[in-house]
Amino acid sequence: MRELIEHLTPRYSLGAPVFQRPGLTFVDVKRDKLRALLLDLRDKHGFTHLVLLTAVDWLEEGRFQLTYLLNNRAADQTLGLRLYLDRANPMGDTIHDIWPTAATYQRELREMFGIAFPGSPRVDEEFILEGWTDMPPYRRDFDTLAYSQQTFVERGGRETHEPRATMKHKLYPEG
Amino acid sequence: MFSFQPDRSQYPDIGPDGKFEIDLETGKFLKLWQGPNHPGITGNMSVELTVNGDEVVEGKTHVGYLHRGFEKLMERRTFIQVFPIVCRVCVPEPDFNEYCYAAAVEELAGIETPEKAKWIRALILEMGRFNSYMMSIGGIGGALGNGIVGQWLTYVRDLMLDRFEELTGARIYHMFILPGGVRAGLPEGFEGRMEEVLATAERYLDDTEKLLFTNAVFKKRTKGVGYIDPALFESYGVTGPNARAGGVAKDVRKDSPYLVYDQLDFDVPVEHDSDIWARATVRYRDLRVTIDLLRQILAKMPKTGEVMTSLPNVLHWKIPRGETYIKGESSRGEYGYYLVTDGSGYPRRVNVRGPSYTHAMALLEHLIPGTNIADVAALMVSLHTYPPEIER
Amino acid sequence: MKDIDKSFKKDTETDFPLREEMRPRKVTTPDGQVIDIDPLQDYFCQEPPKVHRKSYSAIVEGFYNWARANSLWILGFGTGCGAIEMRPLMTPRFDAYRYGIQWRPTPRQSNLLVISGYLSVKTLKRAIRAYEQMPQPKYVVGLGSCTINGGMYWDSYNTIKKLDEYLPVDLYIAGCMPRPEALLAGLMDLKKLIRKGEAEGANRYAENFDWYKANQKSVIKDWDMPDYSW
Amino acid sequence: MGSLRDVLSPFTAWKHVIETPVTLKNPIGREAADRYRGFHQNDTEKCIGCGSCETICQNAAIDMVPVDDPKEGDSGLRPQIDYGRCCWCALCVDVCMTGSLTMSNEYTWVDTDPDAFRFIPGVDEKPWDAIAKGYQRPGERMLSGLTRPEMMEMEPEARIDNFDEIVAGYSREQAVLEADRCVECGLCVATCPVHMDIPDYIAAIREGDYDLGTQILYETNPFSEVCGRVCTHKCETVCAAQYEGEPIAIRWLKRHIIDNVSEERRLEIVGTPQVLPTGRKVAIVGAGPAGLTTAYDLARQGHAVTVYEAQDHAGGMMRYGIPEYRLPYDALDRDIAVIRAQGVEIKTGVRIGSDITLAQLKADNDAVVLGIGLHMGRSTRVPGSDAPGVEAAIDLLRRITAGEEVPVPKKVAVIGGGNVAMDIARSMARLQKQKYGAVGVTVTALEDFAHFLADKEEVTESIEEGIEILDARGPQEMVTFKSGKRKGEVKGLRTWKVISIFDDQGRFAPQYDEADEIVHEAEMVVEAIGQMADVSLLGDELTEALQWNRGRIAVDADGHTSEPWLWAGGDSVHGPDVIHAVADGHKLAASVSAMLAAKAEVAK
Repeated sequence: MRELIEHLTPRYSLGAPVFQRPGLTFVDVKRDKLRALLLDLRDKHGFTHLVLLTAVDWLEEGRFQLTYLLNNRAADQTLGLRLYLDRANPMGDTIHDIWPTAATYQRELREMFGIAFPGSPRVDEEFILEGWTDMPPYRRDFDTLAYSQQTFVERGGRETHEPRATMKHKLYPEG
Repeated sequence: MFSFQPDRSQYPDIGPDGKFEIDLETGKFLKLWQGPNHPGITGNMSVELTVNGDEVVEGKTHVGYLHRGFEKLMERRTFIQVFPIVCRVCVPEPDFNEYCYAAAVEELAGIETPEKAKWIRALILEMGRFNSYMMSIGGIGGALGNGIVGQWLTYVRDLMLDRFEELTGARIYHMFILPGGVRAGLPEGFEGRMEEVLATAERYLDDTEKLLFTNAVFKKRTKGVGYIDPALFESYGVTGPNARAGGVAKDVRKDSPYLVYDQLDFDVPVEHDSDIWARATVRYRDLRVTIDLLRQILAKMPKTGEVMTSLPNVLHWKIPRGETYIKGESSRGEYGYYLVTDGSGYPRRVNVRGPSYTHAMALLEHLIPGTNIADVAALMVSLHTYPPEIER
Repeated sequence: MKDIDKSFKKDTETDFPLREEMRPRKVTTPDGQVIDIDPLQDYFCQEPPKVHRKSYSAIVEGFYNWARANSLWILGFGTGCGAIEMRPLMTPRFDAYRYGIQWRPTPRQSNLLVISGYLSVKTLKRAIRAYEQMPQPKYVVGLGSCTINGGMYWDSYNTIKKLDEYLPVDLYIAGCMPRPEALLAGLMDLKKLIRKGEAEGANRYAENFDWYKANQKSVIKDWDMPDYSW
Repeated sequence: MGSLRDVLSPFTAWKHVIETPVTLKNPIGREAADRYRGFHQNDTEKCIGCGSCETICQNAAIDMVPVDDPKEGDSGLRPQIDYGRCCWCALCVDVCMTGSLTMSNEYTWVDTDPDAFRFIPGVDEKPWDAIAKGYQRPGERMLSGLTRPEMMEMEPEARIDNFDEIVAGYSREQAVLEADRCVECGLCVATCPVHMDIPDYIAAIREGDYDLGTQILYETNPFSEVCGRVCTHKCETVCAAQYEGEPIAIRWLKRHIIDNVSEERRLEIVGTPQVLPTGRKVAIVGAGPAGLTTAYDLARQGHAVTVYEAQDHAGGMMRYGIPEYRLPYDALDRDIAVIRAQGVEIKTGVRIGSDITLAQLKADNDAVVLGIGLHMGRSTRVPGSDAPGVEAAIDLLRRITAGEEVPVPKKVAVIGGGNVAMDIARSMARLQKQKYGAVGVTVTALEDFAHFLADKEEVTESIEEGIEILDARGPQEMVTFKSGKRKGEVKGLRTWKVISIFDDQGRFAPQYDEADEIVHEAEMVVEAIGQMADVSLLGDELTEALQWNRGRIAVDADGHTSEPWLWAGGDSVHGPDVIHAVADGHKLAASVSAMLAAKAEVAK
């Protein structure tokens, strides 16, 4: 794996690799090099299996991380490509023509993170949610508990007591 | 023999690309929803079919009926609090969630799993595979008019659920594979009772073979139907038995051995026709392998040893920043967890890669056009998809 | 458990537009006629449900209830996880059929809707339609924690927490998920209720129809169906 | 395809017609497996209401509800479980600190009322309460640590000939490991006399935020460095972790925080009073923990505080009673420096009663607070107890600290089984080692080892250092030289075996086995059986005027004596204990402050 990364790094200006364990490596890529790199990996280096495509929201850093996880079955190697997108206007490049199944992932990312993938088939159709008008729910600034409390009714009549405060209150009422 | 050719004289014209131009308002097409409330659907999902006569010209998979937002819920839970909810991601075979999550946490937190726990984990995973295949083969039988197979195999599955219950303390959601090991060792006399179940299973499988796999009707309806071109496997992310039915011996247990699979002796069954028949057969054969594996695991498992390592205080357990991907071979293909941590007490992101995600979406939509409406159910069942792992 | 973000405010402004195919429009039929259609008016009956009156004679009503109790036909709609424990019930080991319980593929033939656990908003919509399509008298059983108070999805943005807010529930069975034995016990209890004439959920639904509808519409934004679809 | 076999073979299924049905005859109520995770049970006697189950529950299914009044180490709360939330994962059982929470293998609960599915296991009666089968945690808890990290200590050989501090304190790694074990239940907070926010400062250690930790410590205790070393740690006796495994080393963690903040930084964090001077004056007699805590609090509120101390250095019993190997003087000095930085004036070497009269103090100040401590040793009053060579432990300790010459004979006998007895025994052992290279100390305690008053580690360490400890021995006589040059001086201690200490009514009435007599050879016998206050400073008139309670000055709940201008607290009123003295100090300061505020109100 190290040789492959060394070989690819200058060509696709990859970032510093993380060798998570034998058989699993993560490396940063640039958006303009992604497509060529994916094709190269698929066609020349045996990374024919797109394991998954997903995103991580680094809210504090103001960016989304797209993770393209590719697998080379013969060599038992998995390579994670990390691509960072600006969180304010997230726009990815569709790869459904390289792996048709990527269209599903991109549809999900569009719906759950609000990342646009222009050109991906049916990318704007509802996928999992129905009648959703709020912000994409997988974004970190979407608070699921707050949304739930503001939307659904809970069964009332429950009250809890914190041991520390209760004891303080009962044993030392004067404080 | 008799031959029946439907009258297609009033069919709409075929467009220049060889496909129908679908316009519902011409009255030539009918939109038909298969699911979510439908006996011929694999769980709570639906396929929006556009039919022309009895031929399906377009199919769109609709999921999300079971969406609970697991990946979001996990981000608000501490690492131990995620443990009870992961298994709910896949109802019929929950244990892969537990294993993948536990292994991912262990890797990022630097925790060693005791040797015996690895064997018990493998045992649990194979028991889960056993159950899943039982449901799958029963389902294929049911979808093609052989409900009795479903009746038999559900009974056998229930016997295995009894073993699950005495080992893990629960029937469906076992919540047994904690990060750091497993909750307990085997109960007294477990091996003997397991052997009884396996023997019963083998008896019923012999009957199933006679009823289903040497059955003219079943053969007629499955051979050559629902063919997936093996050349498309990589494009559509086909893994597991669906790939093995097309001559590709993909199996994470062999390709990238985890737990104790490198110490077990087994072959991966492969079929070549890549149709419903091949997919059913490869599962049937794999189920036999699973039964053998269960026996091997129980025989080779160390009799003594710890099953759980002491964890740091889980109430404020923090894991350093990192990311990893853990996979295993479930009964439907590659099951994986992508876990990202950020140094806090909560996972930054968990992504579940369920094999049904690719099989039920892009692949199914690709396969449906051109099939007979009566075969859609069989096609879906043969892909062996579980909707909750698609939408999570 | 992470703390709640108190500053988060749900978007209550945006309405979800009615789907294209549900809007009133002009359509050219295959034979060339141009007609106006309004799917929500044309395709469904708008009549709200009525309270199912009891028979004038207590003996006759008792006989009806005996008959109803002994033919519980469950709609085979697996709305959530709990559906997986229905399979053992349908099959020889637990064999619910001997108690007069069986599963039907369509709401038109069923009188018992089992909500097998959590309901996502998307499934709630289907469950309501399935329930309304069932002929009276009809019953609802809530399976497991999720139907009682949200269960483990208590903080999920996509599942309802209190089933009785949206559908009239006659009986709850605790568990996550309840075992087939518990399910059977629950169904036996339901039978007793029906024989006593106390399983009146469907009438509650008819009496408080507006309240149920308002609750349903408050969570289902994409309301593309008629108010009542029997 | 389509062979005859394929047509006929399916018919073999007919053979099942004659097989025995697999149907369960009566499935309802079928017993679940032995390990089945069914409905909850709680042994409410064992449960301490720590709320760990509530914390770990990811379904928010558990509420802690009051079922009883709080007691020491028991919040009186018990978990109520909502079966509209529960998922039966049993993490609550796994995390339970006492092992009280378990699960039965019962699983059937059907109800028409959705509000019914809530109950308090063990309190609300349920049919499954008595079921023994079900899920119990196998072995001890695995979800939080059981044992303390090993504390680095000086080896007995290395420590016995000097007064260097024995305990090294935790390293960062050890402290984090230990802090990690805390479940933050807060049961300790109530037990601590000053209610330190123990879980919070332990959390600060985990986070590595020692500044925050120091701030939390100073909110309740200006003697954190002292208490981090010598506190009697009542908190550890109620710690939820003690039921399986060892209690959290709260005292050592407190010390760890202070050890990691420099003196200058500590002064910065604590700062100086942020209020305008009130112009009110308070005099405090005795610069011990009670007096100085009062001074600290009052000074922080802007009052002018002067502390009068008879000894040459401030600190009181913390300096003159506790040996240096347990509490180094510079540690104490750092705590006192912070108090001085608040503007507190400490006048040492001034003995009230002789140098300045109490009446004078009363005249010059708005209030006077007594924190005079227990500086007089009690005597056994056995024959010979006034002979030369018989010493009071408390006096001897003071002289060692003050650097005065103390006689160091080769053989010393100590009477007493408390911490003071251990302190003097170990101090003498060090001096002996320095002088002769050998230890010759025998401690004779009235109690047997099972009921020893001294801390366990004190006893262990004493024995490690070569001190002989004899339990259940009652002193009968100081044996003296009957003739010769040293006539009248002590040459030994005669003791009898103790059979019982208290009578049936619980009164002190020791019974001895006279046949079991030992004469311990000793040129010095030290009495360490208790201390009393030296109240001579009050003068006859005031002594007469004040109310008394069994030899101690009577005070109300706020430490106010029967004289409106006089408060008293600390050891002299409530018995010897640093942390109690600090608590007393806070109480005194609050009461004095309230009085001063009322005065100011009247003045307006």
